[in-house]
Amino acid sequence: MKIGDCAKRISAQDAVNMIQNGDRLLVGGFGICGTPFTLIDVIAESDHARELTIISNNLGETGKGLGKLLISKHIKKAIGSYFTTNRDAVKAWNKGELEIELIPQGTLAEAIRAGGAGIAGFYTKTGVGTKLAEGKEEREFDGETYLFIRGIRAKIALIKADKADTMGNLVYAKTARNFNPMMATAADLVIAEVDDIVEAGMLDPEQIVTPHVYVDYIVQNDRYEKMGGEYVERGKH
Amino acid sequence: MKIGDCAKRISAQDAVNMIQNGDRLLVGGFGICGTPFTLIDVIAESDHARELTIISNNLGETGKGLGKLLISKHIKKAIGSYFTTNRDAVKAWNKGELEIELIPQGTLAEAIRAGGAGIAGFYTKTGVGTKLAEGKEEREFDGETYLFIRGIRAKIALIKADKADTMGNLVYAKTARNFNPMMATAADLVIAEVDDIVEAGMLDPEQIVTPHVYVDYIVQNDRYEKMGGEYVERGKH
Amino acid sequence: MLSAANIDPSFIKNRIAKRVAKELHAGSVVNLGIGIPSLIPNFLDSKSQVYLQSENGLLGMGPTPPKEQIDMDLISASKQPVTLGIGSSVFSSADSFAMIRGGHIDIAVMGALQISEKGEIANWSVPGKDILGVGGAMDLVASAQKIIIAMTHATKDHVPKIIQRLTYPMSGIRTADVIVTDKAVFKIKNDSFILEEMAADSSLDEIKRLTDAHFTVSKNLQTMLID
Amino acid sequence: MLSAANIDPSFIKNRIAKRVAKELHAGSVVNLGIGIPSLIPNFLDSKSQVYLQSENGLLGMGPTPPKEQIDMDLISASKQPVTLGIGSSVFSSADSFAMIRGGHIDIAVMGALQISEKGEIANWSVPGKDILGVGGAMDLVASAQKIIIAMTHATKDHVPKIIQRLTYPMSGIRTADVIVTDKAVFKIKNDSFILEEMAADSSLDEIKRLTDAHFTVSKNLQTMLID
Repeated sequence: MKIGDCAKRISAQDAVNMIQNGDRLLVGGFGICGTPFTLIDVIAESDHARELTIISNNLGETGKGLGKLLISKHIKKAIGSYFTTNRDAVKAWNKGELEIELIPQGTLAEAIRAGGAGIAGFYTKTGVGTKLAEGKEEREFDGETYLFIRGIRAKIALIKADKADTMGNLVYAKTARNFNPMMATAADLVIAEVDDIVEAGMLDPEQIVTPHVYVDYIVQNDRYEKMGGEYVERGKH
Repeated sequence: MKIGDCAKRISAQDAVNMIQNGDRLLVGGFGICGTPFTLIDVIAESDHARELTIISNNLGETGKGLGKLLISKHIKKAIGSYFTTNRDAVKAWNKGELEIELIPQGTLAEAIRAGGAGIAGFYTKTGVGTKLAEGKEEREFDGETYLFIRGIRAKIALIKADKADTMGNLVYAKTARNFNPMMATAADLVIAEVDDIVEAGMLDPEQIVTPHVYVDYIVQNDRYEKMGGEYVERGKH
Repeated sequence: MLSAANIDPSFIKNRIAKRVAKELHAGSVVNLGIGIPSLIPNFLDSKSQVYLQSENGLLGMGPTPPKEQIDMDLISASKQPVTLGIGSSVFSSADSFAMIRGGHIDIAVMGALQISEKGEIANWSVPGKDILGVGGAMDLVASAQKIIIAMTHATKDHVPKIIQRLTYPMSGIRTADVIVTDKAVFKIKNDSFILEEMAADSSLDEIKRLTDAHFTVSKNLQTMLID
Repeated sequence: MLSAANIDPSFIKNRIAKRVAKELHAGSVVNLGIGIPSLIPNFLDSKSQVYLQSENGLLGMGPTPPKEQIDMDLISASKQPVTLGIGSSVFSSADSFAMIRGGHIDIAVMGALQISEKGEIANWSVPGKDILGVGGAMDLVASAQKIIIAMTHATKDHVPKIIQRLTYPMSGIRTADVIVTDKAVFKIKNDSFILEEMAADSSLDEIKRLTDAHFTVSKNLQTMLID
């Protein structure tokens, strides 16, 4: 299959058009590492996809990545592990403009994996005895207390990979992998933003992290390029 | 670190000496694909490690891999998903010489992953309404019934990888990966049999499947070599 | 016309496999069980874009290799040597069943010992015999998006396998969607069996005789396409 | 002798980091939290064989790269650019926390806002302030084999941080094993605090004044090694 014939490839605009007001989205990334920058920018420019619930470890950084959607007021609720360092998130929360649900990072990662793996829920020791355990079912196993956590799924996942092949197999760049592989499994519709698309057969079967079955659409990251190790907007450097 | 200086490397005999009568072992492999042949052969020849409980998808094949430990009468109980095709297992079971606990293959894989990942237990739809659900807790989520499954751990795991580096990082060969990566996480003592040992730094960080933290000892598979695509005993061909 | 008694078993099995192959549309991710389902790849065009998942940790299973290319580190769930198709990937058993359990397999094709008239599946154990193997059958029954049963219509002794109530242990509460036998194709909708196709060498009388279950005949009953 | 008031904050932080570094034995797998713990790599010999795990998906974190080698696809959990040490591996957040939750991290070094005299840890939230971040703190508290707390002995306003009962929200029911401050090293055994080392520029009186908790003084009380 030639790269031009990649049936899963669509434009960022076509991808964002699939998002509707009030949707629940999984968005990959740790801070802004492994973030679908182009897709986020197109959401920020759109008006049909507001009141979003975003499940992501952070809301990017202040003014970057998902941070842009705070400024553009697209986010109603954020579910994740760490929002303190994004001062726009703190401000929006203080003004009552943003709901926040805090989940320990490992519990978040495992809950998304469970959501994609047909696991209704699981028991973890993380968080026992803390404020984040309030309202959660506790259960003892072998003399230790565990919390029950439900799997997490969303309607749409926006993830970021380094490369896709034309079938939709994905590989990631170093720690930009983070939450992306689990999110690829846990949504009804999965859109992968990638820096490069290669022909099917070019990726080593042993190195593929996300098999193509998980990926519905591929979007080329055409607004950002890596310069000096950082993603910068094309034409803005 | 030079290969000769690999601190984790021990002989198969020294590895097997760590196993005690009545121990509970995780053993990698699907049939005889991805099986620690050398370690199993040394157990078969030993007399201090009988009455074993073996957790493995199968008991190898008749007379091969774990099948040898049936002939040498080292196994008291087998926990796995499919024993029908090993006629020695069927015979031993009929004679009351072998206990068998049957677990659906996916539930087995997930339970071992849970055991290694600090997950006390999880809910799966697999097996609901069947004989294998008898005695298991049922619970409804979103109108569907799930079974509760506890995580599985063992004292020792014997796994098979293709290559180790001198630190103990592992990569696997194609479908010989199967249960090995999860088993590497779910035992107090993990012994990895490998075909090759390479210097640390030779394996791509993105391609390592089992990080060294999981591996206590490395044993070179020195009794078998691959000939015509199959593992055959050295000197017996 | 051939009478059933004269048809050799491999002819029957291949007929079933051939008919099931037509149900596998381009782009679908399919898990094939042991037995008759394992014959299906022989009837898939190499350009069919049907992606075969093998539960031991492989997506994109290619055909059986020639003898000199056999690598027993690369096998199917039936433990037969296979190859890596273009765009294939390998992964652990945990990741493989995460894929299955998570509902990412479009179609599972499996054999069966019995099917109830509601579509309940018995395909792992025979009462009174040893219960020593289940494999991935229950995971696939519980979680594949669509289940196609590929089996002979009756036993060698002409005992119906499609029956009112299962007498063998069932494999899960999920029911089958399509049943393909050497005599007929049934679809199951809202817990009821509908005869959609009939083999040219069979008859409604024969199918009724060999089926101990209620079924309706589709208004659009077709001749089973087997070539 | 320097008085505490004259010591600049980075000197204090480095002292703590330096002392903690001595607790990290060869072969151990260590997760370092943000703040003071992140200074520890500066005091580890490159041949120390201490393997740094970063919860965003990296084992074998190497030092900060020179500016021209920075790759923001390779960062620590503190979101700082790092490098890949020899024998390092990268993995997903789920695999990273499977490693943490499964008890495969030998030592977690973390900062704290308060430690109770039983060793309970408060290090994620301040009452009355926004509860908007927890990160991986609770996972590490729940599951690391050994927990070392690296923190200043008291707040900037000389308010004790080691106190009888936590007033800040706790991070888990697991307690700390070792507390390293700029004044002292405590070990916690059977729910009781033991003063093991005291800084040369401190005194038992000062430590008692700045510690609002019961502790015993070890018979082998040593001078804290901070060369």
